[in-house]
Amino acid sequence: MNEDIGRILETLLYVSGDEGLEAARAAEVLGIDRHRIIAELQALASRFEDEGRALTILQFDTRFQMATRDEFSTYVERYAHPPQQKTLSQAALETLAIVAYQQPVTRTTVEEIRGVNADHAMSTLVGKGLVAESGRVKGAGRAILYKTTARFLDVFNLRSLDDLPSLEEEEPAEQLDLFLSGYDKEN
Amino acid sequence: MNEDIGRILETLLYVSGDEGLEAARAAEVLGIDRHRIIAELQALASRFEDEGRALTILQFDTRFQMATRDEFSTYVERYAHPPQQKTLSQAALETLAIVAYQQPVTRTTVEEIRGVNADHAMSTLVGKGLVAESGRVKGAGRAILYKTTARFLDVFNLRSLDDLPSLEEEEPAEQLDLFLSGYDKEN
Amino acid sequence: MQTERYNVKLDSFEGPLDLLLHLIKQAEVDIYDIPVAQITEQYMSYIQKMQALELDVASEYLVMASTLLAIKSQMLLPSQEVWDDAEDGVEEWGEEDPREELVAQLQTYRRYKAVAAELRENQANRAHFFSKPPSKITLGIAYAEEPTSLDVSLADMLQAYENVKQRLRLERPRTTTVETQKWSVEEKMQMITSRVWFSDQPVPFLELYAPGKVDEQVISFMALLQLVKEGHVRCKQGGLFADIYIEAREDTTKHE
Repeated sequence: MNEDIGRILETLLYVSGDEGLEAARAAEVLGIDRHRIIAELQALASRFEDEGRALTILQFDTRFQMATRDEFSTYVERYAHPPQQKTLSQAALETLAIVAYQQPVTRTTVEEIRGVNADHAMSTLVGKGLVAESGRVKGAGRAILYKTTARFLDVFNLRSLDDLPSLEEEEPAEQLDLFLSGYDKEN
Repeated sequence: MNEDIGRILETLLYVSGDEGLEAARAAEVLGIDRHRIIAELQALASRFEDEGRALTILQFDTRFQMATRDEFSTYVERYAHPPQQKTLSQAALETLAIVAYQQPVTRTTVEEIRGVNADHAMSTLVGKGLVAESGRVKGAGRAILYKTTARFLDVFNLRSLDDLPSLEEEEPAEQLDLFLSGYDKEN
Repeated sequence: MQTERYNVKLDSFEGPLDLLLHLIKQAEVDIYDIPVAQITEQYMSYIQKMQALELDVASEYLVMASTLLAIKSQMLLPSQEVWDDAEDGVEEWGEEDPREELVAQLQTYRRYKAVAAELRENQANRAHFFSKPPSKITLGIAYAEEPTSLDVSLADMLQAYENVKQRLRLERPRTTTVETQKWSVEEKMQMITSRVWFSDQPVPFLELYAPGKVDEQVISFMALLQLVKEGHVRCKQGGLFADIYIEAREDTTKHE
């Protein structure tokens, strides 16, 4: 049982990632007293040290966080900073196009339009300085809004956003598509 | 040194999270041959199993991903309320199965096997990033060929395409097989 | 049995092969030895029920209907009298079982259906493994260098946008009404009956065909079979490959 509490806490620490695990929250999830949870997390942290684990557990008051070790930081940085690619992936290009025409726009909107996750593509674009945060949506979620940067105009040789080619609505083509595609019964 | 490679790889696995660690990328970071990296990652994965670690390492082709274990999934769900994964329609699933085994394959072939139009099902799969175009048939029609993506392996928990359930003709026990097919996914 | 069949959701089939597999399973018969007459009858009754409920019957279902009817009629021929002269350009089928191709098709489809079920299970299992989002990494001074130049053009980006729109267009539910079929089997039956009744002589079968419209031809054929089965009309044929004529049966009342 004790063993399992440790394993469950390690699981929750991993899942919480950068945010860290609040002891009170873990106490709720496991249905165990908060003080006991803190003691178990501390025991887990020392076990990580004793066993010479690759990762470490940091404590900030009642919040615990799984983290990488200083000794490997150069590898982490090298990993996070891939050699500069001169081209953009298809995913990044699509995301960039959507941001360019719909800005300011949230990542969720981009994902809805593309139908796939845009997490990585957006951070690539931010990393390359083509897209930047431009505030937050008002209201509940306060999702981050993104817009293109000056560097974007530079890279694509545009004087301003007004220089972006206009996108015509291709209604007739759509009708033709429908006409040619036959009818499909799937949904 | 060997020990350290394992620890560095574990660190990178943690950092990459649900994006997963591509063996080629890890090879760049560590300056080690890609095949050696794959072997080391597989060794690390078995060590995780042997030591009864809280976490596990999943392999999808040449991409490796640190993940929680299914035995603790209820705790994770209680902690994080992960979004429910949308299941695929039967039409999309059947289309996907055919693409998986016959790839690269044209939409027409899929339609011949299923006996119905696969237009919508195929574009759903492309939209969800499970299937991608992979060129065109040589010759007159130049029909588009489709194949499954890396994401397909991840979503369906397959180490590689060789992990797909066998497509052999089930002899006398077929009725029963069909009936029980949900249960015997082990081999 | 009959009521049980009504309970099945009529539009829950993935296509004609799926429907056939369902009927074969329900009839508890061997897929290698399908009683074609029985299965065809049940298949037709499904199609009619779908039409009665005004569900769109996709053309694939109608094509399969005519395939089944073709196999059924081939099986009625005594196997000794198999045509082996290809004079008329008629395809030989020798000692082959006319069901062979369909059985192979059904087997293949069934295998993929079984695999699809396994994949569904895999997907459900995968949902029990969770991973955290990638860590946010603040890079040291060494990496905060000037971004290098990018080798991308405006055309690349516009093409990407086109791709997204193309995908969206394919995914968007279609609202356009597509005319699938003008006739129901019942209407065709009425039409054929009155055509036959108001004619002094037997009507050539081919006259009932609207040239070039496959759907309507299938419907006509189904309607005719139904009329024969119900005993309203009779078919006559002078010999093998001769034209088929349809005439009213005097012993029945007029069908209006």
